[in-house]
Amino acid sequence: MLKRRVGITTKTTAIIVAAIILVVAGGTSAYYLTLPTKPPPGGTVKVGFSISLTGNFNVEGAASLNGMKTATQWLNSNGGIIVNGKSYNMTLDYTDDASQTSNIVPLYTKLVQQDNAQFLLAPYSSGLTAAAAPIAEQFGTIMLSHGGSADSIWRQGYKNVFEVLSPASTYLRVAIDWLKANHPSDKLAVIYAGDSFSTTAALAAINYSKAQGFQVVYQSSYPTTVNDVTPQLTAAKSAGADDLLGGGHFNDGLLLAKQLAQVGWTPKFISLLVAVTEPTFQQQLGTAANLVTGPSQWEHTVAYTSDQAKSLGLDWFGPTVAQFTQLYQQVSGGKTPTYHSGEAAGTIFVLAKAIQSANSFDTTSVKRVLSSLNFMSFFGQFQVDQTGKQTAHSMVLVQWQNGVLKVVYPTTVAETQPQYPYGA
Amino acid sequence: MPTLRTEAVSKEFGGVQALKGVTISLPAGSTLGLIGPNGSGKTTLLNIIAGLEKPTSGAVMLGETRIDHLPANAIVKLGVAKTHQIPRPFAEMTTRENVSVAVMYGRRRIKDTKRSLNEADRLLSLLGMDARRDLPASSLTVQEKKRLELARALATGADVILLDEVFAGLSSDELRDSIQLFRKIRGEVGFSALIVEHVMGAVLTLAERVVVLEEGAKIAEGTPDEVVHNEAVIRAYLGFEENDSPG
Amino acid sequence: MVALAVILSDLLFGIMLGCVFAVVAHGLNLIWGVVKVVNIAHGEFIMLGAYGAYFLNVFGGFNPLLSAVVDGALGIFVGYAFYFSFLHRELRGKERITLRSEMVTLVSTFGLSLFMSNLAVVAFTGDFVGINWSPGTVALGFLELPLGALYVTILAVLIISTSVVFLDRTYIGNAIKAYSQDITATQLVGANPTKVASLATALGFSITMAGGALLTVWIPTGINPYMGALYAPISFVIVVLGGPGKMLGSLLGGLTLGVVIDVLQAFVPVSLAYAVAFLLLIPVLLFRPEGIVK
Amino acid sequence: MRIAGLGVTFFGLLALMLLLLILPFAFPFSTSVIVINLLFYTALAYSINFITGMTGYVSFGHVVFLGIGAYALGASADVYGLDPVLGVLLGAALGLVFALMIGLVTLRFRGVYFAISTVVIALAALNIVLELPQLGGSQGIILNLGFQPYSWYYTIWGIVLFEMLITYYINRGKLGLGIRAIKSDEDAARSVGVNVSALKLYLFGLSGLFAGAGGAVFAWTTSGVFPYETFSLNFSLQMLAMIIIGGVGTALGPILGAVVVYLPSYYFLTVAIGTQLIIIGFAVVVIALFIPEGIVGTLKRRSASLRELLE
Repeated sequence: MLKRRVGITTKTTAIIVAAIILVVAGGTSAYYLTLPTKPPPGGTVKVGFSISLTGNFNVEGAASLNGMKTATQWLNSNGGIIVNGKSYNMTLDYTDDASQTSNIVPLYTKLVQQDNAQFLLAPYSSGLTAAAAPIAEQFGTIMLSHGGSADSIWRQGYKNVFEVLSPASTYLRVAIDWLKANHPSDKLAVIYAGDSFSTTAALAAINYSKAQGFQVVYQSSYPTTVNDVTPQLTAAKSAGADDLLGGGHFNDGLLLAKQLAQVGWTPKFISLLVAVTEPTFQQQLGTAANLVTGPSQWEHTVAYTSDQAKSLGLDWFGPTVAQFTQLYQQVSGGKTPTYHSGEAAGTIFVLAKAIQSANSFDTTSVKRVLSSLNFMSFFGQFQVDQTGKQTAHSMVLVQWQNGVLKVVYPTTVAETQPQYPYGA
Repeated sequence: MPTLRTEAVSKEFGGVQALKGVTISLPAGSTLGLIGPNGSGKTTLLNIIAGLEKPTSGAVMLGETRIDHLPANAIVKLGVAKTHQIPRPFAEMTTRENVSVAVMYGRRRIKDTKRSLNEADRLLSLLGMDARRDLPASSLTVQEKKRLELARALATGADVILLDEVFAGLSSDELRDSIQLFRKIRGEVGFSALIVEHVMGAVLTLAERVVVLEEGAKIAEGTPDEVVHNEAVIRAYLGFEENDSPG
Repeated sequence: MVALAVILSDLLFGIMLGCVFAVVAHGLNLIWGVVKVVNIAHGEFIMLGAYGAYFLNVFGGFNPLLSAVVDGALGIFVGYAFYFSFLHRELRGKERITLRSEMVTLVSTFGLSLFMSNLAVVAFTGDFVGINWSPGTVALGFLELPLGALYVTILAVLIISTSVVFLDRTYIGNAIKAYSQDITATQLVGANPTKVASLATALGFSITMAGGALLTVWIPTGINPYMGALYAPISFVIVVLGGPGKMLGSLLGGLTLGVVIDVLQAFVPVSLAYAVAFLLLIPVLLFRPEGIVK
Repeated sequence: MRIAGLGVTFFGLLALMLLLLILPFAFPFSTSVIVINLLFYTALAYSINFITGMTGYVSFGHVVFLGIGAYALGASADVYGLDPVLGVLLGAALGLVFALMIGLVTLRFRGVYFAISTVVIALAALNIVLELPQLGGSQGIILNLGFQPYSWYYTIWGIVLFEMLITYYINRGKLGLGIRAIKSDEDAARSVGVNVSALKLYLFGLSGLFAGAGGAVFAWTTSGVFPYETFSLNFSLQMLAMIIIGGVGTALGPILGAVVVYLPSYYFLTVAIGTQLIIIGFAVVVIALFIPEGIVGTLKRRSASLRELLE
């Protein structure tokens, strides 16, 4: 109806014009979007990755990026990577990924195809790492993970993906080990945030503690959107729990510690994921933070040294902890490195060490080296199993003691003894 | 063309008895007037017949079919259509599109767009609205919108049409024209009509029989002449005038 | 087997949580009930109130109860600004709110919510922050109840009952009530509809932002740019449960939600307790569309 | 008027889709994968357009269907090793089934009440999935279906093409007229015989179907399903923003909206600025308050000749 006669020629012309415009616009934008950047100048090795600078993981992402920048800067100003007697500088090629999995495929494809990145680092978090892994696999590019610790990534049979940090499932082991040695009859409550990482860590802790003969009298998770755990704490208290394990990310640890006071429960021992290592944890909690413990991948106070490496018969690579911490403060504008910074920086050194040991940039050679590499850096020991999963890096247990964060376990790297009970 | 009947229809709104066992009958091809003061339950009864509300008790029959449990659109498909007291055109659509919705979705189920638009045009010219057909319905005057309501009701192919105050608010000249138009349409498109008004003028002229409601109950029924001389009716309307002074 | 003590304590905590929810939802209730539009960005104004309390604490040493007063005063200005930039165009000269105006407000405040929460990330960073204020606990038999939350509970009841008295007993309150029933009736009682509607909006925002400040007592660490994403839906459910415009409905809806969430947790995982609480809305809308209050 | 024949825009869109057909062969993968994402968002925009664009029922919780589709593919590929293309079909089917079930209840609510009921359903869905160990609970499902740009591309291309054709089909005929009547005045539509409830359910079902299919593609391309990310209300908000900016209810609006929302967002990532959602939010406010018909709707209203072209 109302087909106001548009002359057939007008119509055809319009279609042709529209089609031409579309082709030109599409072609131009495709040309610009796919324009390969200059090939890397001789003497550098290009490492590509995306990092969460906005969205959910922006805090962790920013800390990780600073760690990588620090590591790269140290590497480049201390002789670079030596291959065939020639020194190569490392350059970082990165973009934001807004913490969204949907951005990962285009960004990593671009890193490989357009930017010609020779090596890849995984994005932060397990979900984003899982999305990036098939691209590393497809293009045969090595990808090192610094912030994706879900064990199931390493069950997928990827040949090019290696893990530098400890898997999530091992986080709370160090606390349970200490309890086993000192207070084996304590009853445990495990309360944890319902996100992927925290759940993996907490469920593994529950299994491990049961295997160690502990009684877990209460366990419960809660959605991360919820900011109230009083019902769980009350239930754990009335179930007769002595010790509290669990938490999640920074906010969760803080929440648990704060609401303990609200429900009037004083556990004897508290070990919380992630949050405890942040200086703001102590600032916000004050005395309530005293004697709270937590696992850490790494701390700037941890005592990994070249002597220790030597005593284990391992190579040492990279800066000392003090050197790293100092340079990090310069790079980040005065911040103290968190373990996110540590693991990201550690990843850079693993890559550099592997290339140097392989004496080649060839993926196959570097991959072969990575599979058998066993060395120590300021971040600790590195060794992976045949699936690419980290096995040698051990967690440490830290505790706030009178306003200072101390590494308390295992004894080899501990600064001091843990204090027990909490609230004493 | 079946007879439309309500059988002892009652309706309660949160404790208020809006209709108390009202029984009316609209034989095929006839015109029934339904009058009563404001709040007497006329519109409620109309809404119940049209399926917009469900009766608390009682039944609505179309021939041998009970229709009071059916949704409004199903009742339209059985041939009963209603105009709205306050016109509700589809404001973003043209007048002709408004009518063709009714053509396509009404009883006749004409699927072809061209045929439905032709039918819409035919009805609009019957109502003297040719010049308005490509205007958006929102731009019509109130009287034109009322005609559009009627056009849509006719377009559904209904043989029972429920007219809710279509003659209200007209000047005496306009009223005369409207009554003429109505008769003309009746001549071309046969249908039975239930005319609801609270002013009596048009109803008394057009209806063969009149039912009077007061406070939800039927107080009188008969020819227009009988009704205007009924004592109860006079009392109801006098009381109404004292309280409410109609315009 | 769940211990009775746990259930009892969950019940008490649920009541306190319910009062916190109620005060957070009350501002939305007022605007929804009177002006008949829904502010999808409600959660972002709660967030604004919470950050207000946070900064007042950091820079002025205020505790959240004091900050609630300051936030409430600020909320008046924010509310007027909101009314004249978002609602006035739609409401001016209207006799009743059309579905179209309702939808325009829905969509524009949806945009506002995106805008505000993401601007907040830039302004405040995405870090979770909290206010370090803890007045201690009070022993109640075998239970210990947090004093801070008790104060908030009392304040919540006070704010809501004050608004009931205000609407019932004052001239301007009556004008607001008249507006909520029939816009033209406002003129009959001699009040300017725009003045009445903008005042109601301003009061609603004042309560919302004060509620945001009070909320920080309950969630000691949860101030962050995206916090509205939880408290806005909770507020919507509460207002629908209680019935928009029924002032005591906020309290009743809030208590229902708080008690359901906390007591259910004694039996099912927390996530499911929240799921049940959210889905409560559906049967209420189906069978009691006017809310659970008569 | 809209009962008109197929216009220039229809053939333009068709030409565009045909051109896109050869794109993966003409450009490197790095281009295809951007277009895959763009088409993914386009598919979401068309999907929500069926219900929100056409009837005015604002489905704030639309992400629930995306989540259902994503989990359909994730679980079926993870547990039964189902081919991902079948997973997409399964996602579409489950999206449809859930949309019909949810719609049967929620489509009774009007205006704001509908919008809010969809939000609470989406939130409840997330909270329920967190407690379903069969779906990986809070840990989600990690998949390894490989890097399959061609399969991804043509699957999502096919979904978008379907959506465009169905949108045109609906807008052109009797259905479109009835739906416009519903959007304009639901009760009046009922009183001229439009089977309002059935039509709304039909549209909601369609939109659930395509959102489910889109969600399945999302799980496929990102090699995993994670509850918080999959059920993130941000997806609902992005879909809504796209059709509001592009123009609700039209056939051209959703793709236009997807292009102007997605491409800048992607571009902003590579220059590392976190402002895209602020700008989108601002644009939605301005459009809702001043040009509620969006880009396409406004152009149509402003100019009769454009109106003809944009049909």
